[in-house]
Amino acid sequence: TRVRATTPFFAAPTTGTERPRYGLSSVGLSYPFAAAVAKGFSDAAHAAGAEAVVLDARGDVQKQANDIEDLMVQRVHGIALMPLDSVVAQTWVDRAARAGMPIAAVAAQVGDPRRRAIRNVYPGLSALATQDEVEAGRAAGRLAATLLPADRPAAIAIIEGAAGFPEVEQRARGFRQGLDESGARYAIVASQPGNWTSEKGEAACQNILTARPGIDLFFNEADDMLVGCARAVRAAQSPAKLIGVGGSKLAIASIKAGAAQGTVCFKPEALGALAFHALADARGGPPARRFLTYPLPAVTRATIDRCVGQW
Amino acid sequence: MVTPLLLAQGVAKTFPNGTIALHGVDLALRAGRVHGLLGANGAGKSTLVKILSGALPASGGTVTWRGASARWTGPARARAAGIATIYQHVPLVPTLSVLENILLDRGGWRRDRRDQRAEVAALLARVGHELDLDALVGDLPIGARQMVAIVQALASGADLIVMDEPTASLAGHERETVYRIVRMLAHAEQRAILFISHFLDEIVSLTDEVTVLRDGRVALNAETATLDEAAIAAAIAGRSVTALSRTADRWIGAPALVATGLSVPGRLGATDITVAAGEIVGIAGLLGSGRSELLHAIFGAHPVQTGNVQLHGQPVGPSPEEAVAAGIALVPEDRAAQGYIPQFEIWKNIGLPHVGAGSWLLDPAAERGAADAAIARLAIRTPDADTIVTDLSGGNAQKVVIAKWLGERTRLLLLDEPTAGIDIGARTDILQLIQSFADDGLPVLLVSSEFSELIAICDRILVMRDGRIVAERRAGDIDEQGLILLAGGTLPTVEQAA
Amino acid sequence: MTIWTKPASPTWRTGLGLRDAGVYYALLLLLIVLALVANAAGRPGYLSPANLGNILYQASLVGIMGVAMTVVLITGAFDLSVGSVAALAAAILVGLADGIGFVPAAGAALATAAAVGLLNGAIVNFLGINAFIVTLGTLTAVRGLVLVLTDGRSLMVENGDTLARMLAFESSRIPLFGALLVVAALLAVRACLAFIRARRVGPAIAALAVLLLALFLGRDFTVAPPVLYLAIVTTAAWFVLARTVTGRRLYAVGGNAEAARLSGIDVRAYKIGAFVVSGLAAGFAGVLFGCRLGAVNPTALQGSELTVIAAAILGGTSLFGGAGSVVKTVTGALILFTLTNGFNILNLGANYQGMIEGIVVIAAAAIYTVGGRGPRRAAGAAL
Amino acid sequence: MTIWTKPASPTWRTGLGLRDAGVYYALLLLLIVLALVANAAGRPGYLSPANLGNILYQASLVGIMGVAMTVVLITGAFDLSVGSVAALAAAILVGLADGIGFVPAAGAALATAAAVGLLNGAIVNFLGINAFIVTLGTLTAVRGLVLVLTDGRSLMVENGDTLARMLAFESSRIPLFGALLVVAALLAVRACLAFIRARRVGPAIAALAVLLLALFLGRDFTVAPPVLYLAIVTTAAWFVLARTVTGRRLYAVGGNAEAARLSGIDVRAYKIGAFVVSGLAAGFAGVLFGCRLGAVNPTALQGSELTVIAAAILGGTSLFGGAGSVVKTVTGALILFTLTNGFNILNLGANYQGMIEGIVVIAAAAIYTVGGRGPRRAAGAAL
Ligand SMILES: Nc1ncnc2c1ncn2[C@@H]1O[C@H](COP(=O)(O)OP(=O)(O)OP(=O)(O)O)[C@@H](O)[C@H]1O
Ligand SMILES: Nc1ncnc2c1ncn2[C@@H]1O[C@H](COP(=O)(O)OP(=O)(O)OP(=O)(O)O)[C@@H](O)[C@H]1O
Ligand SMILES: [Mg+2]
Ligand SMILES: [Mg+2]
Repeated sequence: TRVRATTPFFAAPTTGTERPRYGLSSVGLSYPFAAAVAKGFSDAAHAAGAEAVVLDARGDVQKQANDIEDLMVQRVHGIALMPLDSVVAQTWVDRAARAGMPIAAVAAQVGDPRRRAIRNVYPGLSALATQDEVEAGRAAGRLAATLLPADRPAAIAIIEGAAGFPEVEQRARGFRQGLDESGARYAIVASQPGNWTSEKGEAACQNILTARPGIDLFFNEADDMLVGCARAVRAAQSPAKLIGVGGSKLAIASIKAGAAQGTVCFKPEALGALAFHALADARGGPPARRFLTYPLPAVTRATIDRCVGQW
Repeated sequence: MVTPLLLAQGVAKTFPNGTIALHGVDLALRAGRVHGLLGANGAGKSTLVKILSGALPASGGTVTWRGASARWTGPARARAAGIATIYQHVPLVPTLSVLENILLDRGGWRRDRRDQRAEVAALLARVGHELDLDALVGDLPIGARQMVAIVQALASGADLIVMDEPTASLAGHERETVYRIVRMLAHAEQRAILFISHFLDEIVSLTDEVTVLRDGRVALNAETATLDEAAIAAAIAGRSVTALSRTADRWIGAPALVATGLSVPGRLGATDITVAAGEIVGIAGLLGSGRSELLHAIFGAHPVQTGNVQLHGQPVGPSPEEAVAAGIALVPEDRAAQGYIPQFEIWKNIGLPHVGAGSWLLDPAAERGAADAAIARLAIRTPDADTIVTDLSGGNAQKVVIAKWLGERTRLLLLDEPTAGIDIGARTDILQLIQSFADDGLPVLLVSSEFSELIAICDRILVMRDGRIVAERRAGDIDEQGLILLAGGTLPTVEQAA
Repeated sequence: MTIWTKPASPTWRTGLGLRDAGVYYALLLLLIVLALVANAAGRPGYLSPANLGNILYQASLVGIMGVAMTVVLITGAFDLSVGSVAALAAAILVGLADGIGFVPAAGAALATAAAVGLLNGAIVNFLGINAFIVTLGTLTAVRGLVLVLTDGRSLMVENGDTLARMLAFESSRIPLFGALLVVAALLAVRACLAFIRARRVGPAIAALAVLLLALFLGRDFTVAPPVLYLAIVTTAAWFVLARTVTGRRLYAVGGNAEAARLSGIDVRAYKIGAFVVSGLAAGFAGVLFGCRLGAVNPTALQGSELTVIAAAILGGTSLFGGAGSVVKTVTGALILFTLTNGFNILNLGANYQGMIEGIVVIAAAAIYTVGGRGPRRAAGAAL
Repeated sequence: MTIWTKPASPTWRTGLGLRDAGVYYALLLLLIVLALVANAAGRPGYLSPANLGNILYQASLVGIMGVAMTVVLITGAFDLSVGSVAALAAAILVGLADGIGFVPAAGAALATAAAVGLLNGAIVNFLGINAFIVTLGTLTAVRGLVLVLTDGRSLMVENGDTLARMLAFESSRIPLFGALLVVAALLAVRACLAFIRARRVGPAIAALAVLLLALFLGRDFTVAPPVLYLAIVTTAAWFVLARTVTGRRLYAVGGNAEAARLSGIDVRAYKIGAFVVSGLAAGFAGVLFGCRLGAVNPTALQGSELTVIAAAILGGTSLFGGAGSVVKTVTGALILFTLTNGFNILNLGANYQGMIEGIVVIAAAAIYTVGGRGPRRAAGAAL
């Protein structure tokens, strides 16, 4: 007679007839975005009668490597990988592929983003479910172009994420492309890190406004920094416009309140679900489509209802 | 006469804070002789020792070693040349075992050589002292640590061994061991010894030659045989020192301290003790006999202790806070570890037990005033009350620890080796001070390994052995030898050898 | 009769020497260098009142936690859990504010934070476990608690009224001109006394500095409330440490716990008290953080403990207890935030910021450790 | 004759007592609890050789850095920069491997890492700046250097041959059965000697444990190379610390620097040496990290310094110097990684992991601080 654990901590206990188990290696469940991806993944698994094993890398590549190892040892039915680092993740995918373990990437691509186009899915991956970061930047850029003064070249500041993340460069690149496509006249007069957090975003905007009081627009590479930056802009009584990326609840509230002008709407829960379904299908044979994504609308106060904050 | 092994000429030292510790001192040490170095607290003895052993650079003068000029660039050089030093503030590594501390200056590459262990064990056997070689030095009481330092110097095989107050925190039995070691080294092995002490009887019986320092200058240098204790004392103090004499029939009041059933598991057997107002009760005993434990238990300083303490009829709870609030004062034996706050100035250290008695606000002016008064009263040698205690000489730091408790609120004085490391002049002053406190009606409990002190000023003497009080005598009814025998020691051999 | 050759007036010298005042010089030097570089780069606004106010504002949370950390370090302990505790307080505030209103929620947050401090202190002092490992444990456990409470998502205050009160608590503007004049006047009085009694000119210089600052910043200068709170917390802590019996005992406990115990001080109570103060300060920082946005995310203030400890140590606080000054800790925090502010102003590439920051931190510490060799002064004696 | 109650044969007891062996018991207890829970939850594979091998593998980098950190802590210092230094070494390895080949690149990486350690040591010991602030500075500066070198992007090795050699260095499988038997035999010899000489049964138990382990893991048990490297590094460090005069001097330098100086030990050389060792170990961990992935990201190993220090302190190393054992540090690291591995195996809700981890860490430390009151043994004397 085996004692069954009934502790509420544990995800649904397995029964004699094993439900299929799917693993998700998350970058860190204390990041709301990643937590939402995990929620989408788990919900989809539950709906399909499967069990989701969600591991938390806590922002540490080393720990993520360990997590993937642990998942492979457990012989789950498939691994969804939310890679902390696209380049580093290649080895994991190779290893999983060699072991015949279906593996899908979610929320970030696998392979050097400088060399590999996002739609060119890394060989060995069952699927890649992600938003295109450059595309997101581009959507923000196109939105920004509509907010800039028409009569003169605009001064723009970029609030970057923490140094060392590929999104930093991708979103900025896309942003410039979007502006250029729209024919905007602008100069990027400052790009400073806001380390993805609201308090650093606020500080960076405050400081930039001191040095350049005439900034017309702040592009925040993430919504947490957007809400921080909005405070700085209001405190300095600056007319600068504010744009973010992500579509977080807080940012949506800010935009509704008129404190910020717009953001690009991400749907992390959808990504999680996409990844799960791709894995579930992978057992049936090679998938028809390996690149899975969803449209990335840039929303403003007028169109904010199209974006439901998922994180 | 043979050429000196070590010759110091005009050695001078000025500290960065402006203190001039040595003004130009000459010293000659010869093989096979014990050279005594004396002086009041702060006279510069330890500073000279540190210069000779390379621990401090001199600011002037020359040192010649075996006829060649020697300017040590560090302690390693002096050690390698053959000078071993026992420093006053016993520097040992608390996290290493006794054996490893003894072997600390050894080279080679194997750490756990059995021949070295055997060598140390043989050495201990030769000098007739027992030490648990595997005990952790940090767990030892100060007396045992002092012995470790002595054995360390002994094991180094050096030609000159410098001992800075080796007996200050030792009791009778261990002192005997030290004397035996010194004689063996000097007379049997023809080494040179520089021996610093404030105990004139030791100096007279042990040394061949003495140098007395006063204010950083040599005040006296002569063959010991030509001197007596009074002459040396006069040279040290710069005045004649009156010997302590027993005041017959002092007034003694009603019982003030009544402690019953005091015990600390494994360390102090159930003990009752009573001290009357105005009474000075001495406690004699050997190293580790539990004297310090008893004082700590009265002070409530043991986390696990049982028993009751009453002071003037009022029960005192078992914690230092309550003890201090009730007016109990404890001068602990290990001044560096238990007595003062090293980062504090003199005035803050002296004020520490008293601040908070009146108001929650500090009154630095009053504290400084009290400190200045204490500095004057105990003749603490210091530029001013703002000096950090660790910049003081050993004896003066001890005086600061005593000064902490000389306030008006003190209603019971517990003194654990209060005169350790204190010079002859100041010792007399302090003992007289203690007497005057008792004359004012204060009950005093005095632990001292210097039994002559006990006999001189106590009314009653308790003898402890193995954590129990084994005997009680009126001070007038017993002499030093009797006390030593009661405490379980052997009679001193000093006089016979001299 | 004495042989002591005393320097003419030692307190005069040491009070302004590199060892005692080095961290202030380091901050000044940094400000001057950044101002010059900013000027050369065509960004003249660097030394503007508004920017100085910004630096103070940005440093305020770390400063508040740093003040309490200094107290903990003075007693010879260590508190790594402050970042997590602050996040917990913020989560409790934000989570409860809608239900029970701002003030009760803030009270609950502070009480919880103080309770964590008490727990830390009790474990360290009653079980005798190393403070590093205990507070590393609570750092992890409390962050875990935040995750459980927030379920990994950002929480936000929905009720508009409550939100408005929270924002007012944190984001209104407070004019400072009058207050600065008052402070200058008070300092001037103290300076006279200090000069007459002990020939110390330190206070006089402080008074003059505040006065000049007031005049420079001008009548219209305003700051955000956290700056004021930081000033109040610092002044209170300074007063307790330097002027009260409690302060003296805190230093004694850290300087030599056994000697303090045998002087009749309840060593454990003071050590535990320091942890409670640290918890409370972290809780207050968390409340301020929660009020900023009316929201909190589970990673809030992660890693801030290292910045807080760095500020304290940059301010010359000893890791081994018995020494430290809260004013210098705040100066240490200002050095760190002046630097990032300077990077932003100069628009220095993000990749280079880390390298320069590391070097400047070491250089700042070098100014007073290397420059300050010489006679020492005792713990807590300096302003 | 005495009333001091001494235990009959103290070395017998203390060698296995909670104070001396507590951390091993803590690990055992944790393993047993996790195995029971895993079994109850229907995940019987927990105690499988493969999973145990995984735990060892996962703990190896932290273990290697922890061994060196223990040396630094023993000398009374502190090194926060190890995570950054490891990342720098990895970046140099990956950056250069394509150009100059694996071995020269690894050499360059190690040399750079050792140089950073030397720099740390020199600044701490010659300028006299607090090790905490210095290594916090280099933590920041070296991470900045990594960002500059990688331009904020991930680097990877392109050349297939080089990559294969790197992978072989890190990821081949090494059979361990024979080696374990040899170790057991050696330990058995030592155990006999120890028992005869000093009636110590500790080594005998160790020998038995290794033998049982070998039998349990079976003939086919293999481990990844880092586990072997960890074993070698630990054994070497243990030997130096426990069996050589260098080790005694390291303990002396940290236990009482003044006593060490007065005994003629070149205190600075040993303190600086410890930093160099720490740099080297971090560099080696970085090389393994780089080989493991054939790539490096600029944020690699960020924050690992706290885990490393936690492992050392969990293993009973003193923050104040003079005491510590590398074997216990590795055990501390194993506790930490056993825990996260257990969470993964049990699929414990991520939100609860932090809370449980924090509590377990404190509880593990409590086992030997609370349970182990009594006579202590000298530093480095225990296995
Ligand atoms: N590190 C230091 N800095 C400043 N002054 C010092 C320092 N060490 C000692 N002194 C001063 O130098 C003088 C001589 O001190 P020293 O320790 O040599 O005296 P001593 O003769 O050994 O006294 P004691 O008998 O009390 O041990 C004293 O006035 C003391 O205050
Ligand atoms: N030589 C020694 N070696 C080891 N332990 C000792 C030694 N001397 C004393 N102890 C320990 O010290 C404790 C009791 O000593 P205590 O300090 O109370 O005695 P004391 O008579 O005051 O001796 P001391 O002269 O050292 O102060 C006991 O725990 C005993 O084990
Ligand atoms: Mg002396
Ligand atoms: Mg004693």
